[in-house]
Amino acid sequence: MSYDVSTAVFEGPFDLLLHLILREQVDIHEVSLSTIVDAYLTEIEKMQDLDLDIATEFLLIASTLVELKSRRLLPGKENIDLDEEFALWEERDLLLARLLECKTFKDVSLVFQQLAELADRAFPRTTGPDERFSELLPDLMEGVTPLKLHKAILKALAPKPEPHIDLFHVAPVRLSVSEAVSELMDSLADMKAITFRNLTRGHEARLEVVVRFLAILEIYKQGFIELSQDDRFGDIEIRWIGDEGFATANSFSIDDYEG
Amino acid sequence: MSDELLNMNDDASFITPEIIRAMEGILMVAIEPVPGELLAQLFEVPVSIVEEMAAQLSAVYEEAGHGFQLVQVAGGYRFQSHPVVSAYVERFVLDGQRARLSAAALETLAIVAYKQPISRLQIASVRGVDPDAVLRTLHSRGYVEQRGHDDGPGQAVLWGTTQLFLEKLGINSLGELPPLAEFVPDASVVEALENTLRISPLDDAGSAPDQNL
Amino acid sequence: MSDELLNMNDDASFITPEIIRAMEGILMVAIEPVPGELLAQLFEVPVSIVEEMAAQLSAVYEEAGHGFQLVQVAGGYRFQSHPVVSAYVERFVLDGQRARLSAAALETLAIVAYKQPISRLQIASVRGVDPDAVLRTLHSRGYVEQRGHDDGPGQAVLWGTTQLFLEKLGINSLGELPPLAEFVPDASVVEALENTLRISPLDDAGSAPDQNL
Repeated sequence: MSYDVSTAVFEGPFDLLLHLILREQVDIHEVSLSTIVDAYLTEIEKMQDLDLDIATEFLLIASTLVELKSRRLLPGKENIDLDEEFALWEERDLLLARLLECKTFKDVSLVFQQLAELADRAFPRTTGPDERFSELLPDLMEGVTPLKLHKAILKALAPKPEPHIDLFHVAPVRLSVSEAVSELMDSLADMKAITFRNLTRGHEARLEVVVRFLAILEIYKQGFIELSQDDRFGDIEIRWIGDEGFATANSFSIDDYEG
Repeated sequence: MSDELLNMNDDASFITPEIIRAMEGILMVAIEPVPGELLAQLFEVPVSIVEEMAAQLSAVYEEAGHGFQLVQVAGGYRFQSHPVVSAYVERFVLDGQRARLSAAALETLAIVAYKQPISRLQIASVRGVDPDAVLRTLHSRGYVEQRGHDDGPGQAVLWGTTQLFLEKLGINSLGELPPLAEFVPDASVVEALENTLRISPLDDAGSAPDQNL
Repeated sequence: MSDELLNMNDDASFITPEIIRAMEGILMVAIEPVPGELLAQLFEVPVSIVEEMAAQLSAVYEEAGHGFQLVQVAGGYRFQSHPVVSAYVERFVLDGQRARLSAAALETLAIVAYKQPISRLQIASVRGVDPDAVLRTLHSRGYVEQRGHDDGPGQAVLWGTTQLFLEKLGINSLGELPPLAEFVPDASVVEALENTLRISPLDDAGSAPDQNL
C-alpha cells in the first residue's frame, strides 16, 4: 500500500492511525507505540478546525493509545486492577478490530476506484430511437398542461425538508455537564469520599465518564470538593467539603464548556 | 480549406485505424447527428477524409450484415438501426417505453422549461438527484434538446425545451407559461441557479464545437 | 426454463443471422442497458441464447477492432465507446469529464456496497467519521438510495447501492465485486497493528524490545 506521507489528508482517526502504524511496516518489530502516540497527538494538534464530532473520535482513540503506552511503562503486573486490565484489553481489541475493518474497506475501495476509472473511459450510447420510430412512442406529455408544469416546478423549487436523522440511538445518554453536576452534587454530599473510578462504575459509555469527569472539575472549581491523586494514573480521590445542607441546592451557575 | 487539393493517395495517408475507431466511438455516443466538419476538426483532417471514412465504414457494416448502419442525415453522421430489423425495433420501442411521465420526469421537464438553458448538474442541484435517465427519455421523445455549452470549466451541455414541447402544451411560446415571479425559492436553490451560466452563443465562430450545429 | 436441457447444437439452431441483427438494431436505439430477459422475450428464445449472442457479437467487434463495444452492465446490454478511443470521445463529449469520487466517497461506497442495507451509524463505526456529507453527495449523484428503516429504536434510514452505481463501476451485478475476504489485511499488517498496540509490559518474555520507551 502506498501512503503519501507529505500530502495525505486524514479524514478520520483510523485513517491517521493506520497510516502512522503501517508507514513503519518495513520492520514491524521496530514499530514503537510511543512514536505512534506522539505522532498521533501531533497530528491532532495540527487539526485546528476539526469539527467536534470528529475531534471526539480522535481524542477517544488518542486516550486509548496513551493508556496503552502508559501501561507499557509500568514495571510489572502486581498492582494492576484486574477489571482495569480487562477493560484495557477490550478497548485494545476493539480498536484493533476497527482498524482492520477500516483497512479492509480502504483497500477494497481502491478496486472500486480502478473499476470506476476503467468504466469512465467508455461512454454509453443513450441516443434512443430515431424519428422513424417516433410515431410508435406513446405521447408522454398527454394531459400535461402549462398549469401542471407550473405546479411541478413549484414543487421542485420548494425547500426540501431537511432529512431528519434520529440521533436518539447514537448516544443513548445525553447527559449534559450541568445535569451531571446536579446529579453528582447530590451523591457526593451523601458519600463524603469516593474514588472517581468507583463514582463512574457502571457507566460504560466513555462519553458518560467524560461528562462526569468534567462535572467533577466543575464542582472542584466551585470549592465543594477536594481532589487528590497519589500515584500517576492512580485513583482520583474525591472528598466532599461543602455544606451539609447543600445536597439539594444544586443550582449554582456552571461555566459553559466551549471546548 | 485545402482538402480540394488533395488527391486520393494523400487522402489515404490520413486514414489511420486509430481515427476510424475514434469516429466509430464518437458516433456511438453522440445523441445528435455529428457534422462532418466537427469530426474533421477533432481529428485534424480535411472534411473529405471524414466523408471517405464514413463511406468506408458504411460499406463495411453493410457487407458484414450488421443490424445497424452508419448514415448521413441532415446535420451529420449517425448510427441507426438497419431497416431490415425495423419490425423488431418497433416491438422493442413499443414494449420498453412507459406511457406516462413520472412525477420526477415532470419536475425535470418543468425545471428545463422555466430555467433553460440549464445543465444537467444544475438540474441535479435543484432536484437533489441526478436527472440523467430522465433527460435521456425526455430527449428521446423530442421534448428537450441540447442548447450549446456552458462557458465554465467542463463546458457542460445545456438543455432547453423544443418546439414539439410547446405544441404538446398547446402554447405558442414559453412566455405563456404561468409566471414564477412571486415565488421565492430557498437559498440553496438560488445558489444552485446563480452558479450559472454564461452561454456561449452557438453562432460564435471558434467557440466550442457543438453537436447541434 | 428449459435452456439447461439444450445442448450446443440446439442452441446454435436458435441463433439466426436475423435475431443477431435484430439485437444489434435494438441496442442501437436503447437509451439504457437492455435486460437479457427483455430481448429473450422479444426474440422468443431462452435467455441463454441472448447471452450467447451477446458474447459472440462482443467478440466479433473486438476482433474487428471497432471503436465501440457491446457490454453487459447494470443488468443489461448496451453499446458503448471503446476505452481505447476515450481521448477522442472525451474531447467530443465536452462534459465528458465525469465527476471523480473522492477517497472518502469510494470508501463509503465500498462499505455500503458490501454491507447493504446499512445505516449511517454503522458506516460511521467502520470509518471512524460521520459519513453524513459523503452520503448526501452519493445520494444526489444517484449512487446510493434509501432502503427502508432499521427495525431497532430510532429506526435509522438504511442505505443501499443503485443500478447507476453498477454502471459507474461498469459491472453487471454486485456479485461481480471481488469477495471482501480477499481484502482482509494480511498477516504482516495484523502483526504490525498488534505489535504496536500490545499491552504487555516490555519485560514480558518473547516480545521485542522497544527502545523508545
